[in-house]
Amino acid sequence: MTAVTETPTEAAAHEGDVVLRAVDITKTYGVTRALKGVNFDVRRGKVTVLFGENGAGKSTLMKILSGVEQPTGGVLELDGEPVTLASTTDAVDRGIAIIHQELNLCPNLNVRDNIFIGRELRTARGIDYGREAEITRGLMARLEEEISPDTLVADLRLGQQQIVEIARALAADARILIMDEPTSALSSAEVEVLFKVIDDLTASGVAIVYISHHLEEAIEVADHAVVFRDGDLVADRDAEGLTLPWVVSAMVGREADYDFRDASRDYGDVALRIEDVRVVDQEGGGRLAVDGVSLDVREGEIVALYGLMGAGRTELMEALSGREPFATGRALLGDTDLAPYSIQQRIELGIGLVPEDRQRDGLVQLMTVGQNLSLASLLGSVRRGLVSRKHERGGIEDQIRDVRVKTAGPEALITSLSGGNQQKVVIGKMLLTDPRVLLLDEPTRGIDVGAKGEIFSLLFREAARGLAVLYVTSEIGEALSAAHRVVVMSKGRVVREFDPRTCTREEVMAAAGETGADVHHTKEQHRE
Amino acid sequence: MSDTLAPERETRPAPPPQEPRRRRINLGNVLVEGRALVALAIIVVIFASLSPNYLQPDNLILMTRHVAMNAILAIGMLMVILNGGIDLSVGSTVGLSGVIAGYLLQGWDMPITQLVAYPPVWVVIIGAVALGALVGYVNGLLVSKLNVAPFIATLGMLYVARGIALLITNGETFTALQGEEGLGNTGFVTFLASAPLGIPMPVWFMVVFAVGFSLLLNRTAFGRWLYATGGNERAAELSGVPVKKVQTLVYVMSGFCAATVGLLLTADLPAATPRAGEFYELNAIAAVVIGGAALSGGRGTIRGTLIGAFVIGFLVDGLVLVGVSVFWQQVIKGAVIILAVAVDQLQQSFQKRRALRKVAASTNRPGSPSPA
Amino acid sequence: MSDTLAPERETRPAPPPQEPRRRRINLGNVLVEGRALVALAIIVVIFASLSPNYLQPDNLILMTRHVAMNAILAIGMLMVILNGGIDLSVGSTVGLSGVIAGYLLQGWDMPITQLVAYPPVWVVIIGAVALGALVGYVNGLLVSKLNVAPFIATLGMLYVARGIALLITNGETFTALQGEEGLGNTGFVTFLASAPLGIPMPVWFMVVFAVGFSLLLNRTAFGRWLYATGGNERAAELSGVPVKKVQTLVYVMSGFCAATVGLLLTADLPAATPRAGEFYELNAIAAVVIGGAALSGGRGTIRGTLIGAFVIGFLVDGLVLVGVSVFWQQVIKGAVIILAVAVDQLQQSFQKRRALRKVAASTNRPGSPSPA
Amino acid sequence: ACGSSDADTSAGASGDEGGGGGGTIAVITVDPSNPYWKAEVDTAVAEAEKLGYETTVDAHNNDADRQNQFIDGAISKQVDAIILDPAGADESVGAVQKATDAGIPVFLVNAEISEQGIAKSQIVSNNAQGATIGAEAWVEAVGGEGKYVELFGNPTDNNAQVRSDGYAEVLAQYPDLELVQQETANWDRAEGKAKMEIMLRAHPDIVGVVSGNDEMALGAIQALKDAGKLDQVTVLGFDGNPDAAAAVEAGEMVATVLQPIVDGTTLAVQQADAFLTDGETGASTEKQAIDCILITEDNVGQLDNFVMGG
Ligand SMILES: Nc1ncnc2c1ncn2[C@@H]1O[C@H](COP(=O)(O)OP(=O)(O)OP(=O)(O)O)[C@@H](O)[C@H]1O
Ligand SMILES: Nc1ncnc2c1ncn2[C@@H]1O[C@H](COP(=O)(O)OP(=O)(O)OP(=O)(O)O)[C@@H](O)[C@H]1O
Ligand SMILES: O[C@@H]1[C@H](O)[C@H](O)CO[C@H]1O
Ligand SMILES: [Mg+2]
Ligand SMILES: [Mg+2]
Repeated sequence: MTAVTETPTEAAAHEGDVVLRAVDITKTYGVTRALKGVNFDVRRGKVTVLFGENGAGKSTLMKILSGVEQPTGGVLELDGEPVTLASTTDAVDRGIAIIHQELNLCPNLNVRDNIFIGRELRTARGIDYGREAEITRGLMARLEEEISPDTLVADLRLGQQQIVEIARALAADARILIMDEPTSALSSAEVEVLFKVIDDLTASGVAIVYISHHLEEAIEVADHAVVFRDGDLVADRDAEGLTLPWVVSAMVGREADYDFRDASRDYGDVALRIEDVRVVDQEGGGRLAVDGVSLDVREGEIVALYGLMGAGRTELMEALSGREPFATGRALLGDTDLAPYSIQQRIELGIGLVPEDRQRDGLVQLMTVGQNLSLASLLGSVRRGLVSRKHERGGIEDQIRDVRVKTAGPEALITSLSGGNQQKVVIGKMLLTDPRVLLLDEPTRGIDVGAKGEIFSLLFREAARGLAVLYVTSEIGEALSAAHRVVVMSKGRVVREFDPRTCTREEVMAAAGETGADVHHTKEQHRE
Repeated sequence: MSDTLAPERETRPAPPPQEPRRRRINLGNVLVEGRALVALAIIVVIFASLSPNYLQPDNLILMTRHVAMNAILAIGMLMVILNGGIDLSVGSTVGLSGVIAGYLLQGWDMPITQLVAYPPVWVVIIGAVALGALVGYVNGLLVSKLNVAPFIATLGMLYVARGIALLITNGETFTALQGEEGLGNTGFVTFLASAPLGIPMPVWFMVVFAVGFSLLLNRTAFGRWLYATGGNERAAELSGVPVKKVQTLVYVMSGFCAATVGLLLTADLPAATPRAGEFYELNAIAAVVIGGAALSGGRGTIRGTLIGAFVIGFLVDGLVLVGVSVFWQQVIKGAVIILAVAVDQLQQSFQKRRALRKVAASTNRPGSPSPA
Repeated sequence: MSDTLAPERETRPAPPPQEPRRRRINLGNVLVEGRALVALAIIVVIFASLSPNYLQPDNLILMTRHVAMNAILAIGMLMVILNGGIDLSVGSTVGLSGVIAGYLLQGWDMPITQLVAYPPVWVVIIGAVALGALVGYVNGLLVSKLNVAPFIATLGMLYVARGIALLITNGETFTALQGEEGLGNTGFVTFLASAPLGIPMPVWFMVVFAVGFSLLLNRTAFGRWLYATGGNERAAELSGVPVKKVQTLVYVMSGFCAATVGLLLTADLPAATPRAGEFYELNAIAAVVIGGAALSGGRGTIRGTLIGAFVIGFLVDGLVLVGVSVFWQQVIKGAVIILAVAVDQLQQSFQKRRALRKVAASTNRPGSPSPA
Repeated sequence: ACGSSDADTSAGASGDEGGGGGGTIAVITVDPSNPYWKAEVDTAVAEAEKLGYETTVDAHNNDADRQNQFIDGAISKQVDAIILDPAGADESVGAVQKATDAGIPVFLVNAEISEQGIAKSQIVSNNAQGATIGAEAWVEAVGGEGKYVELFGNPTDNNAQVRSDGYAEVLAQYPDLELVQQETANWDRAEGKAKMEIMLRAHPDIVGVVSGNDEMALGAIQALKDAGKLDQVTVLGFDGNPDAAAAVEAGEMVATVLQPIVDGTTLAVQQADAFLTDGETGASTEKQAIDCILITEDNVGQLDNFVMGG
């Protein structure tokens, strides 16, 4: 409908490459119109990248293309023939595989089983576990991960689970591969590997659809770019000359500022003091996930904790939140030693965590947006033993406004929100507790550029009022653009600190243990 | 409740300006409760047409009294189920608390002293209810501290509590519950089996419990915490919900409700028998689930649970009133339990299909632009 | 089984060179099974020291025969629990299948014809087992197609199946199970209650079922699908697993197992009584959970389930053998069920604490740098 | 029951220490939380101990499979004799056979099994005769006219049917008596009360209740009291348990039928002892029916815990 194609001739030129075409697709959920008549092409041997704010309808379209959801209206054409994809099996049979934005793994099964569920390799004597394991090892080698096929998925960290999800899609040998935020939990080194794999796939003719809120990364991998806004496809162009400002303005309809370093640096007293903290690895074996970390965060200061997957940042954050005990060391909130306090009491004292995995640790899926927002601060609304609805609602509405949650209202079920908006709710929930120190673990996972901007300006605003922020990020750009100080962790230890005004990407990444500091070269260089 | 749990907290800045109060309506809940209500209506209509007595006030009061016992148990069970647990021990707790009350009323042989004490009725009642709460507390500790699966912890307790009830009475039934004026322990039966304003005491208790637990669920922080722990325990924990305390407390509440039923049942007979309450847990769970609660936790309401209890009670009594043969009673009871839940699914999937068709028709009609 | 369900798949390129087959070892499972094994060992040691008869071969065979009935039920229950469901109707199915067998053996009054048919024993056995599978199939459809909560669907079926069993016999017991040479329907009792090689038939059945279902779980696609649906149904569905079929089938299997137990029990008595199997479901569930399965689905093994069944059986029989009084038996049984599960948790948290202390000790010694 | 068996958990030692005792007798009953069976088990234990035996007590709750396990256990323990209240006439044949085959004599009390020649003796109360005398007394009080209801025991228990048939046989002779409803209350007091309450709604004009046992009758009496109809309705019980005796004394129950369970059980233990010492029970027949005794206002004073005094 409103699709803006660069030029008609250019579109025609691509015509022969189109393997899968979505024609005038609409999708409604109750009153929400997630897709409003979208025309979309998938091209052989090319990477088509979808940009769009949270809730723009990207995942919805991908679910339709992969047989997960049925469109409310419109048709799909595969190789020019109309098709109905009634199920994921239907789609896989036709060579379409998807990596889901929200992971879809069975935590109780091992890596091999997860990769081969529903497409078992068999012999007369049952499943051919040996061969499945072999193929799994091959996939892991291709993705340059050391994950044994026998490992239980529940024992993998989020990033590793994402790798498994990718491996599973690769194992399908699809000719159309949809990747919905495949890298949200990956570090740049792993992204690099994935891009190599993508190159191989496209070279052999596989069509790829790629979605990511890591815009630079997405621009790097794109052959073709498409922008969604509010359920419409609003722009469609070649990657030739694609730039970040163009993408951002096409997505949000205006120029966005995404460098938030502000000048003010008059920090207050030390708000959080971490002294020689060690945390035992939950998986046993007596290994230390955090191995003697000491760190101060001052009032008004925003500190980024940068590192590779498995550096121990999540474990440190969880220990600070009160979920895990310190094996040694202590943490002081102001003058108060946190050790004896429960999670609830720590929140009362003014320190709370926005967890890494929002589905598992952040949200109560059966509750509404409002109930999720007020959950951590409910006691503040208690008057004479009862929750004051008026007070509660006031806080909820402030947060919906402040963190700009796109929702039908506080009564909407949390699951009706797009991934990014769900993330905002988790952050808003902790902000409502009026914290002195806010711990955020990968707070921008799956969040669009506009929302990232909103969240960081919010953090800077709160910091200006004295909030101390410690946040974990695996995105170098984010570490450098949205913190007063960057602390690098590796193998459970703090290895260096940087001032983001004076350091380079390469220095920081090298400190974290990332080898090739040339990660963000352009696609052209990459293909040489 | 929440008061005792909540650490003190300084008051926050004044709330934002008043705005009209909105009701929190949860469509999902309305639907499942609606379904149970439909089932109840069908039951009432059928039996009313089969027996003129069914809808007479006396009979309604009588059936409601029968319902009340199960409803009180079911309210406690709802708390546990909202938490994602289950309590199989309520039937045994009914028996145990009744037996304790009976034992105390007929005179407590105090150890060592060789004296017999006759505690006043209020002590007996509080003692029995406290014992029920204690049984629940043990369940709660097993589940929350020792991570024993609720099914197993309360299954074990089902045997233990029943065994203790039998040991206390040595298998006998206590019938001397009237007390004696001289001993100052009269009134147990006359109070608990009375009917103020023509409404039997169990019904009053049901109403009080329903109102009280409704308030707890809907208006207190504890209620919200309970829904949250049942919905996603990890998320609740990180949000500062004292999940272990909540988990322990729901079993205490369930034990408390069960003990109350034990007392009411004992006064009703009037006799305290150690086998009282056997298999009551099944009806209580059925009431909760018919009322729309999810056994996985986080979803369910008091209102739905009450309706569920009425469905079961009005059905069972109706079958007796109409004179259905005993074996058929079982078949019909089972079928109705299933249907009361399934009807809704059938209807939903029907509606869904119709809605889909409607949308399909409307999107196709206005000549949607065909692909270029 | 799995063959009929599996989507067809083109053959892959030649397999890579053979590599040593690795056992799928799941540490979590080994631990919980280990715990159940510990509980079993403790039980055996205690009773062996209390009664010299306990460990005698005859008594072991006897107890194992008792265990076998529950174990077979528990194997079926495990299938359902792995799926995240529960089957409360197995006890009633035991009764129903026994009654059907008894009814057919004593002569089937064929409708209309006014003839009495005497089906041969193999027809009787297949008929009864098929009926059990049918009961399970109905459960499965209710759960998978009508989305009725497993607890409710099978609770309803508990009443329905029991009611039908009572209706068939009109509450009576069939004892004419021997058949007659002339009618060609002898052998039911002699076969099912025999003891080839000195091992009673129920034990043989237990072994066959255990091996068969182990293979199913560990070697077939169906097994993997079952674990997958129990672990994350949505993920399984998106991976192309026919989740509804899997869900239906587990109840069929459970019904099948229950019917088998019904036959064995009937031959064992030998009499077909409509009340047979009442409350057996609780012991079956307990065996599965003691054996390390999670009621939320996706975790559990045949081996663990067998150990769980042995824990319960060897405990109950031991209490009888030692002559513990009836009421104490209940208390002890309940306590042991809880302990068998709790012990492990205690041990785990102990280990965790020790690990913490070790770290603290080792890092403090070499003068760890104090904060600046 | 349990108190006494508790003391001698030290089973296993079953060596004969001279004639007339010194062995172990296994007592297998139904449900010691019912006063009737409690009297049974208490009597058996007391009598056996008096004769110098050790005892073990188990309760099968009318589950034939449980009963089977207890029989197996008794065989394992190599007890000298079994006193059994069987779980069903048909279902129990196999269990008794098994014990007999293992060389352990079985003595049945309270209920019979459907085959003879396996157990050493079957001492049962004459349920048919008891029902007859109960019904006769009840009909006399009622006056042979009006509507009545019946509370039926556990349908899988033979005694329930036998008693119901006994009532019917007598009452069928009174054409003006009408049985308007029969409900099962599973021998249970609470269930008896709940069922009675509802039946009273359907049939407010009944004049009588006949019940298969005392517990159900006591529940019915409470329901009638609550409804203020006890004056109008005549209730018959069965068993002669202490609470029922009190009700008869108070004029709430017109009559109950005493099952001489204490006498019968005493006899069973004595016959077991005789059999173990002499190889003979001393009784002329295996099946020995002891007549029941009608308990009314007139003789209730002599009844003490299932025993008629002088
Ligand atoms: N199951 C659902 N029920 C109701 N509304 C839904 C559902 N799924 C998606 N939506 C709505 O559809 C819209 C599009 O969501 P979608 O998940 O496609 O967004 P997205 O572009 O993938 O966003 P993100 O970048 O945050 O992942 C949103 O408004 C969302 O709230
Ligand atoms: N080299 C490694 N290989 C595999 N696992 C590791 C390695 N190093 C650490 N881990 C695991 O990582 C865990 C600590 O990772 P944690 O999640 O805290 O780190 P993180 O820096 O937050 O990484 P992520 O970005 O994945 O969240 C430890 O529990 C340990 O099991
Ligand atoms: O004979 C007994 C008693 O009457 C008891 O009250 C119920 O069960 C019967 O078998
Ligand atoms: Mg998305
Ligand atoms: Mg992390």
